[in-house]
Amino acid sequence: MSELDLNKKTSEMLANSKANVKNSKKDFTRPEDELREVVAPDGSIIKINPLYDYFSDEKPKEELPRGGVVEKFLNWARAESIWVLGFGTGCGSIEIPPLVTPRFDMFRYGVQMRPTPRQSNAFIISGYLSVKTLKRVIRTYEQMPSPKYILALGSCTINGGMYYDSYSTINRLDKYIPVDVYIAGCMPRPEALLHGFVKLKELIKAGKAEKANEYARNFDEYKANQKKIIKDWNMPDYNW
Amino acid sequence: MNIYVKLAYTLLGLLIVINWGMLMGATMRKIGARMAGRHGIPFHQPWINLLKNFSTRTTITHGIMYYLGPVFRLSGGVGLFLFMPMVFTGAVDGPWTNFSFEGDLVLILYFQVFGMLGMALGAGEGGHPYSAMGIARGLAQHAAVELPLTLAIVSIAIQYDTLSIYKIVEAQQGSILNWVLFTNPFAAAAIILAMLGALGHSPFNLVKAPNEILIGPATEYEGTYLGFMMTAGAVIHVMEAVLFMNLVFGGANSWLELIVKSFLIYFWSVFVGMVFPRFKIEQSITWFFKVPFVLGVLAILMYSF
Amino acid sequence: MKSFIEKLNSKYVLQEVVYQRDDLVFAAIKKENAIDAITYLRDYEDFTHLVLMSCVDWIEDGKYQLLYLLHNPILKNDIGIKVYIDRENPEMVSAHHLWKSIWTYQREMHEAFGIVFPGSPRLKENFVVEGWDEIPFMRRDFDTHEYAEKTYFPRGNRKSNDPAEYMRKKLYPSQPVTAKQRKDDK
Amino acid sequence: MVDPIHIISSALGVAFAIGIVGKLGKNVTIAVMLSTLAFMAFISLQWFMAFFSGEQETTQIFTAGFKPPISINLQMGFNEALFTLLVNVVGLLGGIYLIDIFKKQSKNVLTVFLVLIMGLNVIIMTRDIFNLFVFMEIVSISIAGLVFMDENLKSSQAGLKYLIATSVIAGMLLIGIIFAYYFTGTLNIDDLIATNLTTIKGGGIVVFLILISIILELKPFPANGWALDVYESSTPGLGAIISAAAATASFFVLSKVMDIAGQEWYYYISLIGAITFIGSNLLGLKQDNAKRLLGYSSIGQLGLLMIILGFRDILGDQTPYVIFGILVSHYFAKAGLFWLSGIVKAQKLTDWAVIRKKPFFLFLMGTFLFALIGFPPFPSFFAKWTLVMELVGSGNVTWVIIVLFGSMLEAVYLFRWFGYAIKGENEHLEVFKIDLHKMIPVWIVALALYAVGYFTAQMTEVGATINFIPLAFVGVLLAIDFLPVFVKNTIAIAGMLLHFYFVYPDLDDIRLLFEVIFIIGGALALIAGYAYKGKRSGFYPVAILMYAGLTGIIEASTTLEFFYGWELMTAGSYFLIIRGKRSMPHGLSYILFSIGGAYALLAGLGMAHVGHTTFGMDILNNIQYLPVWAYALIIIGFLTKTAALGLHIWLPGAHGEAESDVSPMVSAILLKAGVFGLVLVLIGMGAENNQYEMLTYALGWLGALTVILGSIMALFQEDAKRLLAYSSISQLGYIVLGLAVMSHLGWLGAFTYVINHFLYKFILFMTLGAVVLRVGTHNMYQMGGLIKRMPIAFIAVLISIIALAGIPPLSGFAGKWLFYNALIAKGWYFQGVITFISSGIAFLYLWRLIHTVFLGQLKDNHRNVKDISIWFSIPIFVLLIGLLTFSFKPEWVLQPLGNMIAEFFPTGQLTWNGGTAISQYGYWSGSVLGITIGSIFMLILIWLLVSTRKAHKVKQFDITYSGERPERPETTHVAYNVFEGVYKAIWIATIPLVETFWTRVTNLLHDTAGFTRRLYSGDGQSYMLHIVVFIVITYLVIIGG
Repeated sequence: MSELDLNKKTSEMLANSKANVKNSKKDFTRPEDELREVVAPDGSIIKINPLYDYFSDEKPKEELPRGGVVEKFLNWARAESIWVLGFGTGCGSIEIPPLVTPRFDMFRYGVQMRPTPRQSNAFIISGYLSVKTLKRVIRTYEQMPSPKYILALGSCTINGGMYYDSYSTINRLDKYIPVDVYIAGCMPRPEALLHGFVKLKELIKAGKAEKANEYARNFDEYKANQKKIIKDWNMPDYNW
Repeated sequence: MNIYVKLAYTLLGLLIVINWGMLMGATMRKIGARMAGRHGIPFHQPWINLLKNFSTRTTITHGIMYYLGPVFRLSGGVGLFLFMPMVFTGAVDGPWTNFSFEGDLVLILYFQVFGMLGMALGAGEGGHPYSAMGIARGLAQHAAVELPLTLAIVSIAIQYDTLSIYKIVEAQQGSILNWVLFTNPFAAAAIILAMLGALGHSPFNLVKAPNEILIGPATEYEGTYLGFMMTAGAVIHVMEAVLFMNLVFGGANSWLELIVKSFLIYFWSVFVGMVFPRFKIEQSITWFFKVPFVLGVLAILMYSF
Repeated sequence: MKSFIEKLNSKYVLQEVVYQRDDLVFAAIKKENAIDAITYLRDYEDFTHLVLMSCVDWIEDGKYQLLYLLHNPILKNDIGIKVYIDRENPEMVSAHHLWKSIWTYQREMHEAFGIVFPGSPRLKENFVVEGWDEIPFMRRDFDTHEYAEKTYFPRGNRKSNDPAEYMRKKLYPSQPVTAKQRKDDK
Repeated sequence: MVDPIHIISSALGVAFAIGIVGKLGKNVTIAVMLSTLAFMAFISLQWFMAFFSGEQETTQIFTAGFKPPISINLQMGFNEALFTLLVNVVGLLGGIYLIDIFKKQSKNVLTVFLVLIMGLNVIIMTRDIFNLFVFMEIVSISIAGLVFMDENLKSSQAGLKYLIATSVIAGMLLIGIIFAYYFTGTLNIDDLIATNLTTIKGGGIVVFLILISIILELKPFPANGWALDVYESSTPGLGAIISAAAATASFFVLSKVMDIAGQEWYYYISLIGAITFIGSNLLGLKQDNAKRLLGYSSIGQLGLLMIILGFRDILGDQTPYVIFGILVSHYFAKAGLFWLSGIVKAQKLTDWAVIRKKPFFLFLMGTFLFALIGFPPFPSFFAKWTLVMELVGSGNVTWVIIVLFGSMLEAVYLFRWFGYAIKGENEHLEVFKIDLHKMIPVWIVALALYAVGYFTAQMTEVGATINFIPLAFVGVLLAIDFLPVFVKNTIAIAGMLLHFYFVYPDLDDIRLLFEVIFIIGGALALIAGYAYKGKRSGFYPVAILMYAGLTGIIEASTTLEFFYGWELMTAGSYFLIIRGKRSMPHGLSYILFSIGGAYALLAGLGMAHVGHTTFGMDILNNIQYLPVWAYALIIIGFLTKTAALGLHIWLPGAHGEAESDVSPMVSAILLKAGVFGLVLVLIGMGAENNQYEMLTYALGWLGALTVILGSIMALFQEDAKRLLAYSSISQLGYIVLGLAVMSHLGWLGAFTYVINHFLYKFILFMTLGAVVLRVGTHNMYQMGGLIKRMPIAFIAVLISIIALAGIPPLSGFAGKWLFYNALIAKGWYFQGVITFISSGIAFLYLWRLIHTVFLGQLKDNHRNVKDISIWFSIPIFVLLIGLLTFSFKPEWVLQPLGNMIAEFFPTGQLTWNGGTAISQYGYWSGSVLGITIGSIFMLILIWLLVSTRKAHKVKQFDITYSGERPERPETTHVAYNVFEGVYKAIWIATIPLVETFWTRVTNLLHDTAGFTRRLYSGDGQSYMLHIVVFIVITYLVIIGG
């Protein structure tokens, strides 16, 4: 990228964040996100834009399944090896630990926990989701490699549940990220969660769990919804 | 032996080792699950995992060293296999001795680091702080493990007056009482303890330290890269076990013997890991400075006079 | 306790003294004297521990009521100091120099009610919500339902049921409701 | 030929005439006086030339036409001619120097000055003891008078104390003379000698009185406070006269009168000399005033001369040579330094930093200091060499220790002073003014030092022109220092290559190997110099000086030539090291350890020489006198250069703080000089000699401990270059251990290490130096992620750390493999284990180096840095190619090396089958390893590249951060104190015992000096008391005891 392009890009970014600010009443730029200058070893001054410089800002592309027997075989493998990200977002996460106990034992279904999103392909949104957590969820979700699946655990993720009138929790998860499987209840028991996994496996094997592509396809729409409620948006549009 | 025939044997051996490594990993997890009263994963789970990892659709790269990390790791594993005589058939140039220079111990010990180096550099380029922490711990522990291990290996080298694994295995043939385990018990004890650290199970699993520093060096690796690393991990686990088998437990006369012995060796570390919680790095290092170190010194003193 | 309160009253004018329990007293002090009194209680009367600080929105009176609950670990008794401040222009003298833990309480007050504590460290940082641009959300004139409807894509046709009634109807639809049950429900 | 009496007559005449001439004006008077001094100098020179050519015989001049004892007779012989020449020259130059003071003062001062010089001439020439006394009084009074010339309280006090002290001394002398006349009836010295006073009853006391007063004139320690105050407070011009002329004359008097006493006195004179030498140099440590420091140094040098005088029977024919060398160096250097101190006008040592503002003066100061300490090519170097050779030869090892210890102390304070001058803070100091008349004398003495040095060298084997060609090249580079870097660099490289071209056909294999490392490696290192802009003033002369020394030790055919090269190299490398920004303390510790090592080497070579008539290098093969000790001393000398454990503390700072392209020179190249020395010695010791088994065993353990502690220390460094420096210590430990094994495999391993260490440490230091130039910091935690900006540097570092860690298939593995085979064959198991562990630790610190600098997070201010300079890349890549070739075809190098070593260790050779090396324990092939690992690597790489061809390239913060985002690269980069856990486990190994030991030693010396200094209270009474006590004690020891 030439320097001219870079400057243009930077000014666009700034204009965007300014536009955000114009819509709301406050300026949410944190001090650490403001433009800053550092002195290079040779004495020249380097301008740093912390919102742009450190991140790749490309948008996701659809990676369509190739279809055929190979895809079916691979889908079987994906279904039999579901690696769940260990990220409890709300009260429902208390239902996840029992799954590793002898009573429920999710390992026999090929489900296991993984500590890093880079190596997981399933993400459980467990219970209510506050706006603050949503931001982290979006980041984490986008960092997972495709194909990736979301299980929404509990009523709150469907319609807000008992928090439907809270100022800080969202009502409908699928407006912000695509959901493959809903597990209703408040709280659903671990059995219900296991059932959710089985359902997810069916979907994957049937080739219907392509929500990651849906996210890429309707990316702008999802982003608009996300940005509507996350007013201090201080990350790139897509987190690689 | 014809080089092509040898190549064919080597490839076959590699295939066996990779698959045995994965099966062994699955079995260990199964055993762990049964100890906890669970069913645990199916035996074929590692292959599925591998397949799934190779079939991710999107992938990222942090740069050239990020690429080279898994490459170093896997070639380190495969190289370790190539330089190790696997099955003792009574001939120096036998079918399962690979390209091993009769299994030069110095070569093996130094080549172990090759894979680690790749891991270290690749994880470093990933830029994740936990990767670097994991690497720092891993290398430090490796250096600590080498203390009793080297003492014991030098003792064995004095005992048989050779640095060739092939000759060490040859000398242990005949009877079970010819094993280093019985002829040089101190060295064997030191190696058996050092093995725990080398195989990296709890309490010495602070390299990956799952959920403490995410997953250590591999934190940023996904998909195909991870698949490569898992393959390499399978090979390296078997090769570590085979190294100790050759050194202490009389080597193997057939693949079956190799499988049984390496399984038991590997099981030993899993068995200990089931009972003990994770060490901190300084605890881990000082642990090797205590009993294993003394055993190693005794082993050398026993044979140097 | 009583004698102590009288002693305190002679020093600072106490209002609305309520003897809640043997070891718990609430009293209101004027805004100007409050921090002075709290400092005195901490340094001379062994009320060294800040149990909590909270705020109540008396929208009808046009006041916020701040409560500093202090604990005396030697005599094992508590005193709650209430301070009334103006709701339109909420500002209170900061007590951050007395306890570090009060920093967080004051941050919370600031975010949830918009009360300003001049000089309190990290006061303007986010506490529980990020990027909030409405009026402070714990004020009683902030309609959280309306805000949620406006913001979070509510699902229409929402119906609320009394859980006990609903389950009874669902599980035992034929069984009539008895008088005792009706009384219990009340 | 002018009669020497005219020296006196002209001086006296003019001195009286000044009263009249003075009316013609000051300038004329001064001119007359100076021309008189010139005339006097001319007479002496004329006589000196005549004596030197051997045509002239000693003549006696009888005043008043009578023969003694009736008249006073003067003698003019070779010695007298030389000493009067020295006195008159310094008188003339000092006169020129003092012109501005003379102009301010009354004309009587001129008279006094002239009388002073005349008096010195007389006390040199006279053979009459009473005449001697008279003129000594005249000299004392005129000195006191000149001291009073400086009209301040301090100098007046000093002059008074001086006057009182000298009168007391003169009184003693007079009593002695009276008794002497009473006993013998003659005042003629020759007659007195002939009388053999000591045999006469009561004669002993006479001799004692005469000698003690003359010795007291030489200001023995501690009865010398009166003289020191004069040095400190008088004007520098006068200090030069006192130190150079008066002391020289007094010394001559002692040598003349000593014959009266007979041989039993010689020992006591040496003893007094030794006490003075050690004592005053010890006190010199505590001085912070330049002139007083010079005073202590002067007195110390006189002490050394007294030692030599006491040994003149043992030294025999060599006595004049030794005395001449030391005296002349001292004379020129001390005069020059006093004069310099007058020009620079800095009292405190730290203020001498101002001299740096005029670099030429720094050069002068360096010349004088190096001449004082005894570096080649100055006369004192050759004199000290001869002195040590002769002393050891006669079995006086204790005296050698005394001489070397005192010299060591002197070096400490002189180099500390020099360090202040080179590196001290000088922003706040004003530049000094230069007067032409003050410059001329300094110039002349500096030139004279070089000339006399060359002249002295002609009397030894070093005199051969070949040893001076590199030095001449240094001179040329010094002369063209004003040219830009490009030109000088080209000339320097061309000179070195040319030298190599001429030299290499004559060298045997070992020497050729080291010559290639030194000279070709040095030329490669110089290529990086093209990256520098401007003049780079002073770099090329010193760099070439170091290389001159290095090639000198290679080409040396005698031990003297070897030592000559060794000292040149030390001096050159000291100047190179001290060029770094913060390298002053490290430069000091480097030069002190080097000098200490050089003295050990000197003593060892002296012991080696015993029983041999020549100085050929082959005397090392057959040491007859205490061979174990001699070898041990020589080895210690070399170990200071290889930075073995205990002697290593100079290295990290010196290498770490040196300039970017100097670090590879001093690490990859310079350290090999010590290795070369060790190789020579160990060859000399022979493979099958059981006598030295203990020595090699100790050496082996020393090497092993150096290996492990070097790497542990490297683990905890935050500074990239210090890390590499500690790594060098560790690597040199391997080499020492390998050599100590004394077997074919061990030596092959050691030589492999020599080549390897040269290759990869050169690359690493060069690359890191270039990186440091770009990023402006040494601290690793301030770098990071540079792989994105500096791929070339990264590749270089990656390959060389793989080699350094000994990971197959690169060449480090070859060294390790040979090494363990050798150690196990030798039965050194624990050493083997230690070195193995250390290579594990090496991998730790190397990973840290590459990770914290090149991987991880790129820092904001390094976003736009460029890759390393092309001029740095050229040598790096040349050597990288070398490294890879050596890795994949080790047999190309190892086979010839093996053949070479087989000459000394014929058994246990490594056998070769094509590319496969076979030892008794196993076999291995570099090319097969390379092909195997390379092909697997490429296969897997291609597979991965194909399968991830669509990978998305992300940026530095696109990492999984537990749902958050990193805030800054600094807080995301794991770099500071990475091995904290390891430290908690092995902190016990990092206690700096060695450093503590050396600190304690220096503190002890300093405390002793500080305690002794209380003697010098500053008041005249206590100084008189010192004199009395000194006399009493000496009397009790010599006569009463």
